Amino acid sequence: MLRVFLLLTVAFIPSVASGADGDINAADTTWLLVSAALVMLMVPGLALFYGGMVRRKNVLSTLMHSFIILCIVSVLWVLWGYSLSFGPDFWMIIGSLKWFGLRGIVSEAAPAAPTVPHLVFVMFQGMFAAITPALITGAFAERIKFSAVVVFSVLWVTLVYAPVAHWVWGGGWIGEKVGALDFAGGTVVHINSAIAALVAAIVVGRRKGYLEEPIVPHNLTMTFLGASLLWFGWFGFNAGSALSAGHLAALAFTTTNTAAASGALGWTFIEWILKRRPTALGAVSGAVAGLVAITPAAGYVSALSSILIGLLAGVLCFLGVSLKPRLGYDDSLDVLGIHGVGGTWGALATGLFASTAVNPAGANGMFFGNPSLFLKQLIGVVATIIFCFVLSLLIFKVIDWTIGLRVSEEDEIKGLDLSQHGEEGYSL
Amino acid sequence: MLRVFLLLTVAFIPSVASGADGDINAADTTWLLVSAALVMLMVPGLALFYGGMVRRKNVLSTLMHSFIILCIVSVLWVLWGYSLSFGPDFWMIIGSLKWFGLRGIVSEAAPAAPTVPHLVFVMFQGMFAAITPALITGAFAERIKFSAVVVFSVLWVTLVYAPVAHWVWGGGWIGEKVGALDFAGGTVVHINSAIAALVAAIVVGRRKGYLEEPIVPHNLTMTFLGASLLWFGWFGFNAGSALSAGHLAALAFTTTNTAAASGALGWTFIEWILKRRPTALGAVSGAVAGLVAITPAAGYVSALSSILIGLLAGVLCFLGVSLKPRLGYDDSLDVLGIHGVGGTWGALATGLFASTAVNPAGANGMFFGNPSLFLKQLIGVVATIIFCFVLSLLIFKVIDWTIGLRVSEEDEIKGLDLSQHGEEGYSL
Amino acid sequence: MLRVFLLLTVAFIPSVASGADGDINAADTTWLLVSAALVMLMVPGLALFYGGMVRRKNVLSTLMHSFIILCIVSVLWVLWGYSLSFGPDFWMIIGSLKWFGLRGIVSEAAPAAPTVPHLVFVMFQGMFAAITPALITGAFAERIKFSAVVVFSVLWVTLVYAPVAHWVWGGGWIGEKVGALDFAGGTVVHINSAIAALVAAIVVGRRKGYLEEPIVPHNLTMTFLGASLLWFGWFGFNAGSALSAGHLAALAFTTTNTAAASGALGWTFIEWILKRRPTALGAVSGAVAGLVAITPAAGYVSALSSILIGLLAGVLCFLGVSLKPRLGYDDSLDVLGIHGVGGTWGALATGLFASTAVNPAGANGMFFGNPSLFLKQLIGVVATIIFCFVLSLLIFKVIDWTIGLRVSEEDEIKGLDLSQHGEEGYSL
Amino acid sequence: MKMVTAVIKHYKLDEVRKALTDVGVQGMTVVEVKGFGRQKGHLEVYRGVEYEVRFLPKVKIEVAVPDEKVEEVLQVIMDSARTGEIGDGKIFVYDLEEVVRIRTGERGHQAI
Amino acid sequence: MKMVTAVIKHYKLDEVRKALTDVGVQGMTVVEVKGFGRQKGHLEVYRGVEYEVRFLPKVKIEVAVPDEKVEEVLQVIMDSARTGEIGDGKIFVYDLEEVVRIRTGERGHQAI
Amino acid sequence: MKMVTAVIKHYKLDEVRKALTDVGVQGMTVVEVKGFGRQKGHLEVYRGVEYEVRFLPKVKIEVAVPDEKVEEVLQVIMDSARTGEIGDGKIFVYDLEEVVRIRTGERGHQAI
Ligand SMILES: Nc1ncnc2c1ncn2[C@@H]1O[C@H](COP(=O)(O)OP(=O)(O)O)[C@@H](O)[C@H]1O
Ligand SMILES: Nc1ncnc2c1ncn2[C@@H]1O[C@H](COP(=O)(O)OP(=O)(O)O)[C@@H](O)[C@H]1O
Ligand SMILES: Nc1ncnc2c1ncn2[C@@H]1O[C@H](COP(=O)(O)OP(=O)(O)O)[C@@H](O)[C@H]1O
Repeated sequence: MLRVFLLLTVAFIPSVASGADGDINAADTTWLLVSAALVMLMVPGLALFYGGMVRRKNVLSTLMHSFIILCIVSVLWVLWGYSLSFGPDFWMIIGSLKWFGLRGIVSEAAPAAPTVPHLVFVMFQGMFAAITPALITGAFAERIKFSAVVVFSVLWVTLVYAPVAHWVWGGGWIGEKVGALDFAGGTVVHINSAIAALVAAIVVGRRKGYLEEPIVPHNLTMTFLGASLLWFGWFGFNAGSALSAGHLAALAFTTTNTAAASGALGWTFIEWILKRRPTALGAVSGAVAGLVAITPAAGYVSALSSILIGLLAGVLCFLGVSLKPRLGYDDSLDVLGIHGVGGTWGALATGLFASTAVNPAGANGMFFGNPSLFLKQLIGVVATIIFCFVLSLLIFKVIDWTIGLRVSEEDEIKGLDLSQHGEEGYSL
Repeated sequence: MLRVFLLLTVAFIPSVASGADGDINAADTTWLLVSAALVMLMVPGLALFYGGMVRRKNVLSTLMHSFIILCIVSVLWVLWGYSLSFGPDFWMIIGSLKWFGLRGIVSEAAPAAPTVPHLVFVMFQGMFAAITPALITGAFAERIKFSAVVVFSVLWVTLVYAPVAHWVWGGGWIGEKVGALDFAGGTVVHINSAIAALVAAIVVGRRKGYLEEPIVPHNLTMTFLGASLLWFGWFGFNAGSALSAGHLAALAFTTTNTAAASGALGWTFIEWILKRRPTALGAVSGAVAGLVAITPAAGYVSALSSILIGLLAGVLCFLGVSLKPRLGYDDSLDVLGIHGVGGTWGALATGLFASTAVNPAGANGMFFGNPSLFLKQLIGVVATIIFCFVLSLLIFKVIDWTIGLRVSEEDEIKGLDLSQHGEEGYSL
Repeated sequence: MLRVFLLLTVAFIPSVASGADGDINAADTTWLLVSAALVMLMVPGLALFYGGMVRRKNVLSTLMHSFIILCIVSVLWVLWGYSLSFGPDFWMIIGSLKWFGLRGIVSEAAPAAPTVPHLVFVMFQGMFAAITPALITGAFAERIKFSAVVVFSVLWVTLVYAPVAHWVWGGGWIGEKVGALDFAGGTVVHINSAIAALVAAIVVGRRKGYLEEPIVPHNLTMTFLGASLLWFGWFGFNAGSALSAGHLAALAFTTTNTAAASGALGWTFIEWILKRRPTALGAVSGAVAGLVAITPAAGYVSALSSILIGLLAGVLCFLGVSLKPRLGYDDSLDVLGIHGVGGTWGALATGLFASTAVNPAGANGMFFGNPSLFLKQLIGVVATIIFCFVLSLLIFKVIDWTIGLRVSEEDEIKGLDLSQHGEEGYSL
Repeated sequence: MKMVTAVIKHYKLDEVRKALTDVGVQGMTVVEVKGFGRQKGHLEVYRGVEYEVRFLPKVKIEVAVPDEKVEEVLQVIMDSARTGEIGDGKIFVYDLEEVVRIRTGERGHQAI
Repeated sequence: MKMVTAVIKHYKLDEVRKALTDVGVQGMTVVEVKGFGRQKGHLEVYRGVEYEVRFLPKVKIEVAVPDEKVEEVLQVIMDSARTGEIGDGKIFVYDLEEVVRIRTGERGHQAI
Repeated sequence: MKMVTAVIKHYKLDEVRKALTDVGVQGMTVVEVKGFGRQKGHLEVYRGVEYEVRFLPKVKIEVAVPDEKVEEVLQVIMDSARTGEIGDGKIFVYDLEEVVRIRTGERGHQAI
């Protein structure tokens, strides 16, 4: 085993200094290194955002879901994930395994980001691959087996994330043929994860006691901290997606911050009006909704448009989430209500508000005289939904039939922290 | 409405690629993007710093104060805040509304920072505008109406922050005529917020039970985390204020870190001596005091001077805070004791320790043979204090007469989390 | 006193603009500024990582240990620490005091990093000097006098850290003569701190009740947050150690992330197998183990090698930690088990997996046909162990004989928060 | 008057409260407790070391009732708190000498 | 001897403690509890869904007193804990068969 | 049957539990409480202001025992919880009218 591994290692080794650094722009490299680090921080940010919303007895298991996914995907991405997503294209459907183990990724510029080292681009994209399945964990929190999460994340990133990322960004059909715009992952990250979350919620079933007894967040200060780290990290997510440090990154930074703020205000005010009290959980959820919605649009719309996109994201996601108790399933932490609603609104909003006057490399949206973009956006959204739904259903069903998805009722009552991890979050 | 908005959107849209990137330095841009993100993180950092110091029943409301202000100011800044502060000057008193909605802020360099995109400068400055009113919330924590905080932040940023920022940095009389030095906002941010805090504490009145029953911090680990994030973010605040990544940023980074450390040591040792026990709350408060004091001086003084500035900041703020119970008002979280005392000391210390040998673009202070700088600093401080006091008084009084500032006694006893937000922080 | 200080200040002042910025690369400067900030954040990250693992009654004291060390070392570094470590060399053993107070560090490039301002390098290195003694505090948590921590940190950084840093990086014998590779501080930071921790654990003695009653972590969510901040900050620690933003930084970033992930997986799986339950504390401990192990290797090995280094680090550290109860001493938070085992494994692994095909400026390891590197690594490790053991023993013994290391039994039972700081962490 | 107290499982609290309300109980007081009994605890593992945790989280409810209602309340608690597994808990009944409603100063039965 | 226990509002604790100390009470024990009674709870809203929280945070104090002091202590608690609003709480009095001071082994009145 | 309750120091809990188990006690219930008594509190300092904290963290254990075991249990608690310093705590004994095991419905001695 070790021999084989070492042989592989020798064969694949990239050399950091063999290429002249000529093409590399150190400033763009710095910005993308920082952005990759910021997106990595979003994963624990998400873990805390989710962790505060569950009951005390499940806090560690919820933190673990995101954390172990970060770990698994980080390794898997180096092995085959990056190559499948961004490797040399096959029929606009999937990348080849040529870059398995990052083989051949020597000291060269990234094909997709010619001013930065290839490895930086690999890492930046790897963080996106990690956070997407982590988002899904909100749907099955408080009742899933830890082993099922491990298996799910390997299968889902390989079979769902990698193809969709390839279609949109890696030279595949949505980006190249359809021409839909997705600046930083509205489709790939948010809609994709929301659909898988819906499937998960249906297949796994409701939490015991759902809608019968109060299931309230155990620590909203943790959720607040998580949301703040998400906002902070999202600057890397969106402005980093400019792949260079210039006017485009500046625009994406501006729209990101403005939409996050507007999203929080939208949710706060609609909740104040309809429920008489503006909640802190609402405000931070609204900020996340705004961030989700601006993601596909960040580099294509003006600051003023981002206010509108954010405000509406806050309102729409509030309504989406409020609807949940009337639908049958238990999407515990509202992945569909926030990432599904917000992501879809954002993808469509890009088709409305995008403007070549803002970014000539983009396209005009419906409000700027080009309804066709809206249609393209719709195609991208629908294709992702269908593909993701079918594949995710398959994956969750297979796991359920084999190792099982759900813990026993006794373990659910005891809490996942004790039953799955033999630990308790607090001993205050 | 939508029509009008869209027309506005079309009219105002900036184009990210229309200008040649020629003047833009990607490295400076990266540094300022990072700095803007770091300053944004200071707002949740501050929220946690404050949130840990209140009682459990008010933790969410305290977090919400800073958070909603970040959201409100982020939007307001894009609409009219930036233009008022940095737009084309009227009589050295206020900016015009020419850049309302960031109209006309196309892909050009920032006038005040010619090597970075204008939008990056807008965002960097916007974060300063957000954190300043957030600082004030420490004065009225645990008894203010949420609606009052919302109204206050809109009025105060428009009527107090924008003019003062214009005077000092935007081409106004303090910066241009008086020639006072304020590297990163000692006057604009700290003295300004402290005076408004004093006004708020007086107008709102004491918390029920203040000085009669123990009102102790409910979670100092949260305060510790908040202070740590503040220290981290302050690198962006101060070293980012160099507006480029070179020797000046390096100096500001060095003095910032050194003064923070010295401030903590100053407070720790004076407390150890006078109160027999060095507290963790004291250490982190001292670090913040050091950071406040170095803010106006960061790019003008040597590392050795920053030790002295920091140490004294720690000692002076400890004394300031210890005095509070003898004064009549209840500035709950010591905004005046830390930002007022520390900010004033820092502004004056700049007049003492500044040296053109360190930064030729600065000036010499009194200790380097130029007492006139000290005088200029004093003028800047006094002008800010008077203006801010009067305007803030007006704003708080108007709010009190109209929608009311303070919650009912029953709501105060119940806690703001339940009464204002219908939530509880923890259900452990 | 003030006079003298001011004279010093005048004499030593660096000027930020006197030198032409010609040699300085703004992008590298940005990257190193960011990296320094990231490493600074590791210290509170570590504080939280440790703080969550102690009992509630000692949480503030544990946070304070790391925090006060950050403050003390930040000042000490500016005064004499940097000069001793990196100042003009004496006999390859120690730096001179020429740069005392950063005197003479004018606006020039750093000798050791010619593309960035000297002050940035000073700050970056200063953060390493701060985190190293902070790591040690895990060994004596829950029973040490606060005054002892203060004295220890001053002595240890001066007498142990500064020489070893000089030997490895500052022009001393290990780096220059032996030619051992240590990319980002495996020896200087991790082995060094682990040995001092072992000494501390032995000299201070076991916690009351150790192995007799359960001593369980009081807040693992805090430990989770701390570990996440450590991972995030480690990008600055390792990729920043490239001292420029190019292919080498990209490689170090990649191996760092991959090894952290692999370390977590290694610990998780071995624990799952041997103890039937994978714990959250285990996963984050494994990530830290992976980060420790990759530290010396980060810029010298391939991504695939980093998977193996990380996986084994997770497994080895789990075994190391599990062994502890059978050894006599009480290294409370497993500094030796993680930084000692992981650091030694990393230093040796560098001697195995390093490859000039990856980094021509490095060397080939044993697996690439050069067993001599392994020997050099071993010499570096052993020399550090011996020196650190002897000096640390001396330091701890002297403190014990003079002011005393350990609190009274009564104070230990009451908890250090109350007895040393007169505070409580929570009043929930 | 009697004070009926019962140590029960956490997730049964809501059911018990509802059942008691249904038979006319208008007030109760709840305390978080840790119980030690026949029900075995669980293992926790920290850094490879196993700890047996014997004390399990439970809730204790306290209900003051007039003498004539004691049997009914006992029955209701038994029915609503029972799962049939070890660790269902115990009921303890004390004599109450006096009850006072602080607001009104009422005493005895009126005060319950 | 009697054990006087009272469920009162949180922010009244300090006042009650002072009042009791004034009449010579030298010790008491305090427990955080949740109360359910005539006082209505409050609504909490999480992600648009409303929950009625019926259990309100209260504190319970326990004071062991000699028989002859019971009435005085009842009066003091009533006076210091009353706000006149619903939810002021209740006092429950139990008979105490024995009191032991662990440190000295003293029993009965001496031990209180 | 009697209910023996004892307010003791936190770090004595494990010792007391073991000692009680040794004399055949099979169950107990533990509550976190704050105690106020002869043992003086401590000073806490926040931002330069000192607060005297009079309430100290303690644990209360509750053990139901048959009448004939009361003396033995008292002795065991006294021995295992004593440090000889002020603040060691107190034991209070109540009469128990009834005990019910919820799972089986057993009553009285069988239920303990
Ligand atoms: N002798 C006792 N005194 C006080 N509390 C007891 C006693 N025995 C049991 N308990 C309480 O009752 C709970 C349930 O008891 P346990 O023996 O686990 O199961 P069961 O209810 O089936 O007998 C315990 O957790 C403990 O809180
Ligand atoms: N029957 C009861 N048994 C035990 N505790 C009770 C009972 N009734 C009330 N309580 C306690 O007394 C508190 C106050 O009672 P409540 O009915 O709200 O107001 P009031 O004191 O005005 O009657 C409750 O929160 C509860 O803790
Ligand atoms: N009269 C009392 N009623 C209820 N609890 C009491 C009473 N007196 C003391 N206690 C409890 O006993 C604990 C120990 O009492 P204290 O007077 O401090 O020491 P000692 O046990 O040496 O008498 C107190 O913290 C308190 O919880």
